This record gives sequence, structure tokens and C-alpha cells, in this order.
Amino acid sequence: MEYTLLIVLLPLLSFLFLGLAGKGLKPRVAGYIGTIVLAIAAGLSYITAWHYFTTAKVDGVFEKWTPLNFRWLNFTEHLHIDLGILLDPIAVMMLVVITTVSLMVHLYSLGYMHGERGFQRYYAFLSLFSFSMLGLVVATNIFQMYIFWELVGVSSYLLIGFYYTKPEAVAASKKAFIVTRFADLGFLIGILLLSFYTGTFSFERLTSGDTSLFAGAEGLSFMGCSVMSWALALIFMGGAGKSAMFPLHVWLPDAMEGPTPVSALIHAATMVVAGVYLVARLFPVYYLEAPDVLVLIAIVGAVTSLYAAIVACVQTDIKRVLAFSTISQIGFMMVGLGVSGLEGHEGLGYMASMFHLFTHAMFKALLFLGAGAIIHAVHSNEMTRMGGLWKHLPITHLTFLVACLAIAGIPPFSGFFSKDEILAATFHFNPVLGAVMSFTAGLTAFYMFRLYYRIFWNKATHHDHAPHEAPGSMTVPLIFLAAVTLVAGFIPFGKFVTSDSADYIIHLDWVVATISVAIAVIAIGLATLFYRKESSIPDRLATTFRGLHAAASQRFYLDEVYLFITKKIIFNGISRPVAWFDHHVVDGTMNGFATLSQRLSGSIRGFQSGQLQQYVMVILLGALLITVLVVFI
Amino acid sequence: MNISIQETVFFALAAVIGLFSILTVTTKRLLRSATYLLFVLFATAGIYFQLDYAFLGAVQLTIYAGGIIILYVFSILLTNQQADEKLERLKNSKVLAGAVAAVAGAGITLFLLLAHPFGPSRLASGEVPVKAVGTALMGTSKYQYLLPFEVISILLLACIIGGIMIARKR
Amino acid sequence: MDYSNFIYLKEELSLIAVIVILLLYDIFGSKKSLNYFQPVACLLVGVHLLLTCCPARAALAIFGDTPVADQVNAGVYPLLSGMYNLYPLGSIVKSILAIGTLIVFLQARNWLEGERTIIRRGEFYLITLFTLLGMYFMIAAGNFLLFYLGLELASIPMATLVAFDKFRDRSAEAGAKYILTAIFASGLSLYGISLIYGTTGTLYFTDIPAALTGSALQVMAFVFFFTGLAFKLSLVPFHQWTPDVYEGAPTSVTAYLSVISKGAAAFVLMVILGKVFGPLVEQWQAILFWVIIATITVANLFALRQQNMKRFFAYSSISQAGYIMLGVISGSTLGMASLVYYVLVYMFSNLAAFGVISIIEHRSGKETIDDYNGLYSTNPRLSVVMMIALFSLAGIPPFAGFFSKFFVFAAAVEEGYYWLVFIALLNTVISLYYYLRVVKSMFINKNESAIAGFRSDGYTRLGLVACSAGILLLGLLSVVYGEIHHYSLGW
Amino acid sequence: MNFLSLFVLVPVLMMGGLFLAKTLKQIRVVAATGASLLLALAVGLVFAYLGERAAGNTAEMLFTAKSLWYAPLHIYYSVGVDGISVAMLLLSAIIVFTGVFASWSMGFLEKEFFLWFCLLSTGVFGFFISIDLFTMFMYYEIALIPMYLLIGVWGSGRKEYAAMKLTLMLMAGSALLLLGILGIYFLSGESSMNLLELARAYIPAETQYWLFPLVFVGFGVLGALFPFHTWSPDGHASAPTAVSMLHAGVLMKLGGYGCFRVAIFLMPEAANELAWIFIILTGISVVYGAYSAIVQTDLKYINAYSSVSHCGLVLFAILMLNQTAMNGAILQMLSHGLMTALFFALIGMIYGRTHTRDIRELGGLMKVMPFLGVCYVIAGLASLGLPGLSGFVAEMKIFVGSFMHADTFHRVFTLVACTSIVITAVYILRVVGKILYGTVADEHHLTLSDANWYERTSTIVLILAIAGIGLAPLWLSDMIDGSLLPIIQNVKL
Amino acid sequence: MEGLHLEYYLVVSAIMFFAGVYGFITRRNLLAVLISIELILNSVDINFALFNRFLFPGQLEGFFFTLFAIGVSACEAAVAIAIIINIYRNIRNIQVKNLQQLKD
Repeated sequence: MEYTLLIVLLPLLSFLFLGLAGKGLKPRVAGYIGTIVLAIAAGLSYITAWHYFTTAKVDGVFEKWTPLNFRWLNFTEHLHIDLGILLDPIAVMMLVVITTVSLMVHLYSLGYMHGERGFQRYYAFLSLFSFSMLGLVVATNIFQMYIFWELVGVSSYLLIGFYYTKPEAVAASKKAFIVTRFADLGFLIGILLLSFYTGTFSFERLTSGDTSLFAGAEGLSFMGCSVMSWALALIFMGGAGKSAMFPLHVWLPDAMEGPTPVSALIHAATMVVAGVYLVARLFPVYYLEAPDVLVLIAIVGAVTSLYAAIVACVQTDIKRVLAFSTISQIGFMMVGLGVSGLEGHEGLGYMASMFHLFTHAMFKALLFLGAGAIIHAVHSNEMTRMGGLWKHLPITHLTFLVACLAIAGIPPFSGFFSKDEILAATFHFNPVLGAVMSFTAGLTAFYMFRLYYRIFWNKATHHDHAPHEAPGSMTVPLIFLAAVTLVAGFIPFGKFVTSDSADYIIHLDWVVATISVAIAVIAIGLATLFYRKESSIPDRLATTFRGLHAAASQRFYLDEVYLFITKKIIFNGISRPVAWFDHHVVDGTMNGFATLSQRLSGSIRGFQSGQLQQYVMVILLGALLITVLVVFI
Repeated sequence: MNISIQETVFFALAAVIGLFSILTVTTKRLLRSATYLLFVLFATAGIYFQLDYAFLGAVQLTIYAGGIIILYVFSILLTNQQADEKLERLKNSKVLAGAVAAVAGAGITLFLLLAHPFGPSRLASGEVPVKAVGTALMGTSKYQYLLPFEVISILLLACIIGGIMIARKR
Repeated sequence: MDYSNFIYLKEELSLIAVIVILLLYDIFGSKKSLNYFQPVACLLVGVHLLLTCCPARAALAIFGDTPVADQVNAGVYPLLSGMYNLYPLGSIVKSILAIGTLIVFLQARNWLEGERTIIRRGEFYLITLFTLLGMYFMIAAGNFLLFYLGLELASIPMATLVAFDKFRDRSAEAGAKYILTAIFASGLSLYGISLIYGTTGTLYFTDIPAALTGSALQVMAFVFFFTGLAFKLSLVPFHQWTPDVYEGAPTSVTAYLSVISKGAAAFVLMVILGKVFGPLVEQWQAILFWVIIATITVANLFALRQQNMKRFFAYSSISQAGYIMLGVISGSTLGMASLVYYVLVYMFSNLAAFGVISIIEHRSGKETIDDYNGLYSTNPRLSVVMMIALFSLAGIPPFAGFFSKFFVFAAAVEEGYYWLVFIALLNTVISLYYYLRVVKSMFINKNESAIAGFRSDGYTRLGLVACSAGILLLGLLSVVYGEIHHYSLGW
Repeated sequence: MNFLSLFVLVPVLMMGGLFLAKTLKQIRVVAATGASLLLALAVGLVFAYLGERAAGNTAEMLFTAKSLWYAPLHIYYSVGVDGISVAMLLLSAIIVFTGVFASWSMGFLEKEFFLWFCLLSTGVFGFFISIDLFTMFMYYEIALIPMYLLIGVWGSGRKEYAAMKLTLMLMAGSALLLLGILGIYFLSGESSMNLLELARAYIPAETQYWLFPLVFVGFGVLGALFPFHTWSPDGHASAPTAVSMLHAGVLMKLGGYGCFRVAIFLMPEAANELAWIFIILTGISVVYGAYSAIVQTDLKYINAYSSVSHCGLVLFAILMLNQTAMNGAILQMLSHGLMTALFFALIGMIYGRTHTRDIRELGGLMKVMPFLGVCYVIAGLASLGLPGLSGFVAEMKIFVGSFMHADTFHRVFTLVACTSIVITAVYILRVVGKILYGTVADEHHLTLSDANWYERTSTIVLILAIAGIGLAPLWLSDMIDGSLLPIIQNVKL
Repeated sequence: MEGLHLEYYLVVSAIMFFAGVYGFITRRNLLAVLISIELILNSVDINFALFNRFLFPGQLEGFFFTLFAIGVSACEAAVAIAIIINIYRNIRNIQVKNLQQLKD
């Protein structure tokens, strides 16, 4: 299995090559190189997947394979960072997802980014991202994951800021990086705590179910929660940052300033699910050591997904809608993990979550790429500049529709299956939570079709040039992904990826399925009513629920809160006083010494009067004084 | 109360020294100051004589009274157009400071001097023979002072050269 | 009468010979031949140096394997029944002083060959050598009488040197201030000596310690005596004459005064404190402790805002005296070696600085720090010499001053004077500030009307080169310190 | 002649060569040759050292040599290296090498500049090869004083004030240090200045308690220990490029190295007992520096405060007294040295072109000078601890190591220190965003040229080094680890 | 001389000494200052003679010291007067207050 190394390494080589020599290459050549490398990586992933899923099952359980592991940095004899490749069902699944979506995006970008300044740089960054993401998913230990986690963050930063002359893009990239960095701080502290008590970073050891590993943390608690809960909650914080969980999601909508294919790859399909992947990776630890954190995860996931769904209903920038939709869907995945158990049927949530991750990657990438095609056609992100595009962009329209149906949870599209499992697991866990999630699913269907109608139907906008369908390099990925979306639901996912690596036979929970489909259909119906044609209903609703609408379109003022924290508290409240303190107090003290000496020097000046007799008197008094002091004291 | 001649002489000398010392430093006329100094020096010579250090007294008279005072008088006359020019009036503060310093110094010194248990007086009268003085000045053994004698001659030479160098007109 | 002992007074005798030759030359030399007075004087001092030369071991070869040589090697050898002490470290110090004098002579040319001073040229060399001879006697003295005479021989003619530019008001004023203060201080000192005599009954150094009881009067006597040397060393509070005199005196004289006179006094003070006042060690250490602190601190504070270079160096030299005293206070072998070494290094550094000041003063008449602005652009070499001198004074490696400072600090710390050294060290920071001020004006400040570039004469250059070499090499060549330490006496 | 002494000899010879050099070209040739020679020596030393170790030489110091210098105080000229000094020497050589190229065109007084530069290098190299307290201290001071003129003459802005402040503060530090060294010498009862011998001697605990702060603060001033760091922002801001590089890159490391080699190594008991005080101070340094950096508008000030933060981390880690953290501290020294040097080099290049360092007047430089822009981003990423670059390795070692400390106090402060990585990201990205991205702020900047060959040389060498450490840290960390052992054993008593 | 104690003489010399000191500090004319110094030196001379005679009559140490000190004070006076006269020639005045050019 050593060839799996190539999957990770090839994009790196491509990055280095394009980064160093890219300037000398023709843009097209650079693009081809990147794409071909990714294609090879994708091919290798498929082989790996096939190989793994066919041979790794021993006694009905998938074994973990570690084809490569070498020591990279020592901390102590036992604690060291290794770099290596760990293959288990989720890793392999992620390999497939990432290489697939990435390949599609590479391909798509050939057309989409054509003629852009910095084309080579773009491909270099894409390769860097692919490398980092692949490295992340195959990490053998939590620190390797952290390493690639950071690299992913940087690639995301670079790609969001790709149009670096655009102030919004720069601000967005900065924001994305800092917010996730802040979350990563939690991740890091979590790692420190975890490794301090367990003495290992290795996933294999951590997830082996060996509770003696955690004996050191037994009975230790801080503010009412056990130390392990803290550690795992902090690690989840890292995941929440990357996966844009409430309230750390603020960077994701802004990240849409990046090129649309990048949004598809990073901010929809792959990087943002890293948090989910992290929790899944450590799931046994969570389940055994900190079940309370799992509840937290479920709640955070639910809140996030509801919140994002509400906000998505009123956004007018199509990429923002998709961004909030992504946040919402990741919330679903988190909820799935949070409500899951470890063994057998208890593990439904886990399985469903992973399944949803898979399907979502495909259809969300499809949505973004579709959005890209639309933007490519009309040169705008705003819904108001669109409408009636179905006849101009037939392929885009159809594939987009497929994706919308999938995300709305209409059978037989893939989203239905995965989301349904999550809902089932949630209802099983807690009916209230289930209801909330079902409502959210309804909202999802509503806003997706709002989006769909307002782009493709509704009132047609006048365009100077008639919008035209994108070139083949862009449509092929659309079609491919649409095809996957159509069939992915029928993959027997339980055979491959489960919480205990054993087979899980999926039983469709008909009650839940029926309800959710019904809700989805009603929601779609409402959307059709509101947005199929130009209608005054939305405006009237907006005026009726003025407060809610305003709050939702301002994303419930969370950005303002962040701005307040950064500008007012950190910048003006801490940094400025600190700088002032440094300049006036610390520095002032040092300068004070100098001034003091000078003053002192000035004040004793008169002492040297130039009068001979005074000098002599001082000599005499000096001698007398010394005498008196020595003799009488 | 039986006051011997020695004591009478001493008290007379002490009175002269005390009085004229103070007058020397307080009189307003420079020339008088030199004259009073001369009296003090005479009285000092008297003390040497009383101590039976006649040689010392003679030297005192010749070098100090005969030599140095003349030098002073000449230079006073040389530097003052009106030979007997009054000294400028002093600021009281200055005088006070000087007085305080001097009195304090005298006080401390006297206190320590008088408190110190000097050994028993081993006073033995008898003139120091000049021959002994001469021998001591030419000898190299202990309590003989050939080397200092040579050194002071060099010192005198140096001072003569230096003094001439400064004092001559060119 | 046994005069054979006089043969061992080789330093003094040869110096007297030099003086006599120069005196005769000055009196009988033709006007033309007197143009060579400086080279001849330098040459003679050089010969004197060679004859009495410093590396004591080599010098001892003159004695062969006589008993004297052995005893000298072992420590002090009293001559003339204890009136005069022959000891290797004394000879080393004398040689150091002679080297310093030679350098002063080399640097004096610019000034002495001037129109107004040229006729007094001979006197300068003569009187300087007289004072040097006085210091020799101070160093060698084994009796307060000889010591006193040496002290006077070293200071009274010095006054005429200070007033050498007698038509310059400032020089004359400085001379008057110097002589009057000197006489007063020596008067106090003499009073102290008289009391020491009165309480101990002897003036011989070797006999005094046994009779010292530490009574109050003896302490006072000591303090009064100490005043005389403290005056020469310009320790606070006996220092106030220093800046005035240094500023007023001709620069070469200032150099001589600040280095040779001070160095001799420091060494003698240590010798006397150790040898004579050993029983009063607690008292004089306590006195020195506070005097050192006062000296370094006050001098540094004053130096901070000086504008005139000579005045500035006066304060600098006061504070340096404070550092020298660190060697004295330790009263140890290490302390004495460090003190001598410090004096040696300080001599080279200060003479280099004064050499530069002197030549600049002579060529341009400028002597304030601001006048030095931009000096590097016009006179790079002089600036560099000045800079290394300043760095050496400030104690910056690799210049010798670093080593000498380190050793005196080490000596003081060895005796447990941590606080004292701490304060001294903090003061080095202040002193660095004002030394850097000069460096700054030379190297950093820009000046449209910087002192014009010039070439100095060969003698001055030789002097400066010697100083620079000393500053650069003394620290790196440990043999110098090793040699001094080898002969250092501890108590 | 010991191999190591060449490190001192070469700069001295360079000074000789410079002294003789007449033309600018000759000066450059001398400087470049010497610097390359030093770099080659350092690389050679690394291989020689690793070779010796591989051959099973377990002596504490390798390539030792000593000869008596000042017998009365037992001062030897004694040299020797362990893994840590080897690493520091390599760092110094790299920085000196790149510094020479960064100051390729000073414009005036090149000869003097390089003379001082070489003197500075002499001090730095000498410091790292010394194992005698006296010579160490001597080299330390040799390295300090050239700063005054280098900043004063060739600097910019408030250079005189800055130079004076820097010199005086550092000298005040070295004054404390001197007292500490003398105290160690006289109170250890060993009559030796040799570090190894002193380490074996026992300094009484109550003595250690007052000597340790002296030495630690003495070196700490140079290591920008709060609140004695204020020389650093002004000093760095005013210094010419190469000097900032050398100063932040190497000179500040003298502080850390000294704290570690003298304070901790010789006075382990006090280190154990008093560490908490300094942990608080350094912890403040770390966070405080970072927060201060956020609001600065001058590029150099930002980096100077960033240095305060990063160097604070070095001292912080040293005080944790365990192997991992100390190893991290050494790595952080290397890493910070390299990346700060890179930063200052780049800032110098930007300043040389735009004549401003105010981030409010800069913008969009990525478009104008892409090479410098990319390098700046890399430096920034290294600074905020991106994996694959050196900063990450060092910081992780420090954090993991510090967190392994048994005391909760230490762990809490570790968490405090950890927060700096976020703040670092804030100010780094703020700068990058302001000056590199966006639209070009000043249309005059549009015509500016990108880096030329010598500038490229220095930046590329630095980036290679940064990436080299970042990608393959194990050999370095192992090399250091081996040498840390005696120190750790001493500390654990 | 049995009735005369050493202390009597010492008091006299001390008075002379400090009279000289007082004069030195307060006199306005350089020559007057110099005259005061003579008092100081003279009192010291007396001291030496006294101690020798009263306490240590065995050797003539104090005696000789006095002798040499008289010579030295003559030298001092000579040089000082030369310098003062030089000042007089320069500025036609020998008031102490005129010696204040150098200060600060």
C-alpha cells in the first residue's frame, strides 16, 4: 500500500513545481500539470479504496492499515510527532471524496479561471490545498492532523485571498485565518491536555478503546467538567472553527470572496468537513471519555444548522446562500455524530453523518460549480441580476436542479438517504432535537428552491450579452457530479463506513422518511409559490416579520459582535493600552532614569562654584565629616 | 598657685600665638597681617627655644621670619598700588561659614587630642647638639637623614627653576 | 657612613642624571641645538627607562645573584636602614610612570614649540622630570619624611607646570588654585602625620603598625593624612580643584596630571594603607567604601553635562580614580596587581585621549565636545584613536580598559564588596553614556564646519600610536598582567 | 590552532582585509568571501560534530582546546562546542552571510560598516565557542558595542536616541552579569572560570538565590525580557537592515543562550526555585509583545515587538527546565533568528525602495515586487507558526514541553503563552494584508523594481534554512537533545 | 617644665592651625590666603617638635621633620608667590574672586 504515499506527495510536488517554476510556464500548461497530477492522485485513491475495502475486512471488521509511519519530531521518548499514513474506512472515503472533488475543481477551473492573472499561482495553491487536505485525512496521529490542519488553513487563506487586490478578499482571507486560528488554539490546547494525560498522539492508541490510557485524567476536573471533557471540547473547538460551527462560522460566508471553484472545493466539500472528520476520527474517545461533549456537539450542530438555514433564506448573494447552506449541512453532520452511539445500531448517527458528508461533498460541490457557471455567465453574484436563466444555461440548470433536489432530501437523490438517516438517529436520540432538525431540513428545501427559482425562473433580467453556457471543461464536472449525486444514495454505505468498522445494515425508517419528504415537498411548494414567478409574497412577509428579516439578513449581527471584539476590545481595549503602557510606562521609566541623572547633574552644578575657598572648605569639612563618622559611629 | 618661669614664658608665648594668629587672619590690612604673622613666627621660635630646640628656633627665625616674611612684604608691596590697601569687606555668610568650619574643626581636633591618653611625658631637658644634627643629616643608618636631605635639595632646585620660570617676565 | 646602598637607587639616580644632563643642555646649549631638546629629552627618558626597565626579572639580572636580588624577589628590601624601600612592584610602577612621561613628552611638541612657550621649553621637561622624581621617592619611601618630601616634590613644581602658559589667565588661575589647594591639603596631611608621629612615636613605615591601636586620635590622624593623597587622587570630596585645574592647565600638563600624578598617588596610597595602616584596615575600608561610591557617582553626574573636553576628562578621571580605589579597598594581592594594571591601562587610554585633545586644541583652538562634531569625516585617524581611548576608558572589550576594570572589580568582589561593585558597575553605564557622547559627536553628528583635516607631526603620532598599541594589546597579552601580579604584594 | 578558533579568526582577518581594501569592490569581495568562509565553516562544523557523535564521542563538549590566559584569575582561553553551540554557530553564520548581502549597497562608509560588522561577528562567534565565563563575557561585550555605531551612523529615524538607549540598557544588563560572573567565580569555591568545571562545583544555594537573578536578568535584557525590552523596538527600528538582522537574528540569542548556559546550567537550584518569577515575566513578554505589535504602524516596530514576544517564548521555555521545552527554546532561537533576519532583510529592501516603513503608506506591493512579497508572506507564515516552517517546530516543542511540567502554575502560563499564536496571526496578517495586498497605495511605487541578485541570495538562503528546519527538524532536535542532557541532569539534581 | 603638659602646647598649635584654616577660607586676597597657610604649616611644625620633645626624646625624628618642613614651606611660599605675582601681572589684581573663570 506504499503507493498511497503518492496520493499525498504528488500534489505537493505539483505545488512545488508550479510555485517555483510556474512563472516560466504557460498558464495552460500549468493548469494541465495540476489537473493531470490530481487525476493520477484520484486514480490512485480509487485503487486504494478498492484495494482497502476489498481486502481490509478481517472478521467482519475493517482493519486499520498503516502503510507508512516515520518519526518527524521528538518531544520525549514516548511522545513524538510521526508523519505517516493511516488507512481506515473514513480515511479512505475522504481520500476518494477529496481527490474526486479536487479533480473536478481542477478541471472546472481550466475553464473558469481562464485568462486570470496568476493562473499558475492558482493551480499551485490548489495543489497545496489538495496536499494538505490529503495529509490531514490520512494522519496517523492527532499532531500530524494538526500540522496539516494548519496547512489547510493557510491554503484556504491563500486561495480566499487569491484576488489580493480586492480589499474584500483580503479582509475575508484574514478573517478566515484568524477565526480558524483562534479555534485552532483550542485544538492545540486540547491536544496538549489530551497528550499530557494519555502520553500519546497516536489515533490508533487513542481510539483502541483502551481506557487505561486515560487513567491519568481520572477524577480530575475543572469547573465541574472532567479534564477529558475539557480536552475533547477544546479539540472540538478546533473542529468547530474549521467546520464553521456557530459561533465560529463567521468567516465562511466572507470566504466566498475567493474564486468560486475554490469555494466548491474548500468551503463546501472538503476543508469545512475537516471538523466533522476530526470528531469522527476521535469518536470512540468522545463516546467513552466525554459523552457530555457529544451532547454539546449535537446541540452546537443543531443550533448552527437552524441558524444558518434561517439566514440562508434571506441572503441575496447566491454564493452566500450556498455558504450558509453549507454551514447548515455541516451542522447536520455534527448532530449526526453527536447523537450517535459507538457499537452496532447505536452507531447510526455516525454512519449517517459520514454518509451525509460524502453525499454533501458531491452535491454541494456541484452547487458551487453550478453557481460558478452562472456567475461566469452573468458576471454577478446577486440574485437580482439573475432570473430566467434556464434557457440560456440548460446543462447548468439541470445539474443544479439535481443538486437542489438532493439537498432538499427528495428521493431518490443522494441527500435524501443520508439526511434521512441523520434525522432518524436524531429522533431516536431526542424527539425535540429531531423536530428541530426536521424543521431545518424543511427550511433547507425552502431556501434551496428559493435560490433555484430566483436564478433560473422568476423575472428575467436584461443582459448586455446573452448569457451562454460554460465551456466543456466546466460542464463535464457538473455532469459528472450530478451523476454521482443521482446514484450515491444507493451506495451501501453501512458496509463501508461505520462507527465500529463492522457492517451496518441500513434500514430506512419509513416514518421519519415520510415526514421529512413531506416537509421537503411542502417547503418546495412554498418556494414555488413565492419565487417561481415574480411575487409580492416575500416582500409582504419581509415587512410583516421586519425584525426577524432584518436580523437574518444581517446574520443576526454576529459579524458586528466580532468586529466589536476585535476592533473595540482587542485593538482598542488591549493593544492600544498595552502599547501606551509600553511607550509611557516601561520606556518612560527607562528614559526617566536618564532624565533623572541629567536633572541631578544639573542640580549639583552649583556645587562646583569655581571658588577656591569653597573647595578648601569642602576638603576640610569632608575630612572632618569622615573623622566624625568613623570615630563616633 | 605657684607659677614657674617656664610656665610664665609659655603662657606669654601662647597668648601671643593665639592672639596674633587670630589677628593675622582677621585684620583688614594686608601689611598688618604679615606683621602679625611675624609675631606668631617669633613666638613659635620662642617655643622651640623653650623646648631646648635652639637650632630649630634659629632656623625658624632665619628662614621664616627673615626670609619668608620679607618675601611676603615685598610681594604685598608689589601687588598693591596703595601699599596698605584695606581688604575688601566680606560677606557675613562667608565669614560665618569659615568660622563655623574652623571652630568645628578645632573643636573636634581638640576633643580628640585632649581625650587621647598620650604616654607619660618623658621630657628631658638638654640642648640638641648641632653636631648630632649634622651627623644625622649625613648618615644613612636609621634616624639619619641623608636621603631626605638630598631630596629637599632637589626640591629646592626644582622650586627655584619653577619659580623663576613663572616669575620672570618672558 | 655606608653609602653603598645608593647604588640600588638606580631609578632615582638615573633620573637625576637625566635631569642634570638636560639642565646643563638647557643652560649651555646653543639656540640652534636647543631645537633638539625634545628628542634629546625623549631619548634620555627612553634610556633611563631601558636602564631601569620594567620587567623586573630582567632588571634583577643587574643585581646578579646578590642577596639583595633574592630579597627583592622575595618582597621588600629596605635600603638606607628602612628610609628607602626597594621592591619589584615599585620599580614596575616607576617604569610605568616613566613610560607615561615619555608619551607626554612626545605629545608636548605641538604646544611647546609654540611661539610663547618655546623659550620655556627646557623648563617643562625639567620640572616634569622633577615631579616624576618626586613620585619615585613617594613610591620608594619607607619613612613619612621621605614620603612627604616626595609628595611635595611631586606637587609644588607641578603648580608651575599648571601655570606654565602663564600669560593665559586660565592657566595662571589654575596654577593658583592648584598650589593653594595643594598646600592646604598637604597642611592637613602634615597635621595628620604629626599626630601619627605623636601617637606612635616613629615615622618609619615598618615601625608604625605595631604602635597603631586604632584610637580615635589615630583615626583622625589617618583621615587627615589620607586627605593629602585623596587630594592628589581627586577623590570626592577632595576633588573640586580637579576640573578647574585640568581645564586651565596646558593640555599636556593636564594629561600628565591626570595620569602620572594620579597613578603614583593611587599606588602609594595602597602601599601605605597596607603597609602602614594595616591595623586600621576596618576603618579605612569603611572610609574608602563611601568615598568610592561618592567619587564615582558624583564625578559621573558632573561629567554628564560637560562641554569642554578637558573638563569632561577631568570628571572622567575623577571617576576613574574611584575605580582605581576598588583595587585599593580590596587590600589583596589581586587588588594591588589590578590597581597597577589599571593605572597602566588608564595611562595609555587617557594619554591617547589627551594627545588627541592636545593636537586638536593646538591646530584649531577648539576644545568643546560640539567642536568635535564630524571629526571623523575630516580626521579619521584621530577620531579612531580617540574612540578606542574612550572605549577603553569605558571598559569595552577588546580594549585593555575592559580587562583592567574586570580585574579591579574582581579584586573588590573577592573581598566581598558586592554592593560596592554593583554601584560601580551601574556607574559604568552612566560613564558609557558620556563617553559615547563624544564618540557620537565625532562619528555620528554631522557638521558643515568640522575641524579641518591636518597631519600631525611625527612625535605626536608616535605617541598616539604607542598609546593605541597599548590599548589594543595590553589586554590581549596577558603577560603584562601576569608579570605585575607575580610581583604584587598582598597583605 | 583549534578548528573552532577559526570562527573568531576569520572575522578578525576580514577586518584586516577590509582595512587594506581600497575600492568598494574589494570591500565587497572581502566581506562576501569571509562570510562565505564562515558559512562553510559552520556547515563543516555541523558535519564534523555529527560525525564525532556518530563515532561515539560522548564528551560534553567537542573540539575543546584551552590555553591559559590570565593565570591569577584562572582565566583560560578555552573553546568547545556541543550541539547547542553548533546550532547557534550555524545560525550566526547564516545570518552573517545573508547580512553581508543585505548590506551590499550601503551607499556610504562601506568600509567602516563592514569593519564594525566583522567586530560584531567576532563577538558573536566568540561567544558561542567559549566555555570560559570570562571570554564568554568578553565576547558578549564585544558584540554589543559595535551596535552603537552601526545604528548611530548608518541607522535612520531617531537613531541616536535609539542607539544610546540600546547600548546603555544592554550595558546595564552586562553590568549585572559581570557581578554575577564574579560572584560565581569567587563563591563556587572552584577557582575556575570554566563552565564545565563550575557546573560540577557546588555553589551554595543561598548564594545561587541572588546570583541567579543577576545573571538571568543580565542576559535577559539582551533576550528582551519584560520589562527590560524597551531598547529593542527603538533599536531595531533605527538600525540599518543588516544590523537589525544580526541583532534580532543573533545577538538577542546571546541572551537566551547565556541564560541557559550560565544561569540555568550553573545555578540549578536557584533556577528551580526562582523560575516562577521569571516565568511570569517572560509569560508577560510573550503576550505583551504580541499585543503591542498589533497596533504598531512601523514595519520594524511590528517586528521588534514580535521579537519581544518570540524571544520571551525562548526564555519562557528555558525556565521550564525540562528537555522538551529547552529543546524548543533552542529551536525557537534558531527559528526566530532566521525568520526575523528574513523579516528585517525584506523590510530593509522594501524601505530601500519605497522610503517608508509606515504600513499606512504602503499597499499592493505584491503586484509591484512579487518576489519580495512572496518572501514576506513566507516569513510571516513562519512567524505565525505554519507547519513546514521552522517556527512551528519550535513553538510546538515549547508548548508541549512546557505543558508537560508537573506544576499547574507552569501549565497555566503555558496556556497563556499559547494564546500568543493567535495574536501573532492577527498582526502578521494585518501587515501582510496592508502592505502586500490591496491596491498600490502610492503610484510612485508602481515603477519600483523587484529584488536584485544579492537581495535574492540573502532571502533565499534564509528561506531555505527556515524551511529546512521546518521540514526536517529531527536531526537538529536530536543534536540539541544530546547536549541538553547534562544540563537537565544538573537541573534535576 | 614639670607644670607644662603636652596638651597645653597642643591646644596652642591647634588654635594656630584652625586660625589658619579660618583665614584660608575667608580671606579675599591671595597673599592673605597664603599667609594663613603659613599659620597652618607652622602649627604642624610645632606639633612635631612637641611630640619629639615630650614623648619621644630618644630620637630626633620630629625635630628633623620640622626642619625639613620649614624648608618645604619656604619652597611652597616661593612658588605660590611667584604664581600670584604672575596673576597680578596678568590681571593687575590678586583678589580671590577673580579666580572664578574656571567653574562648573
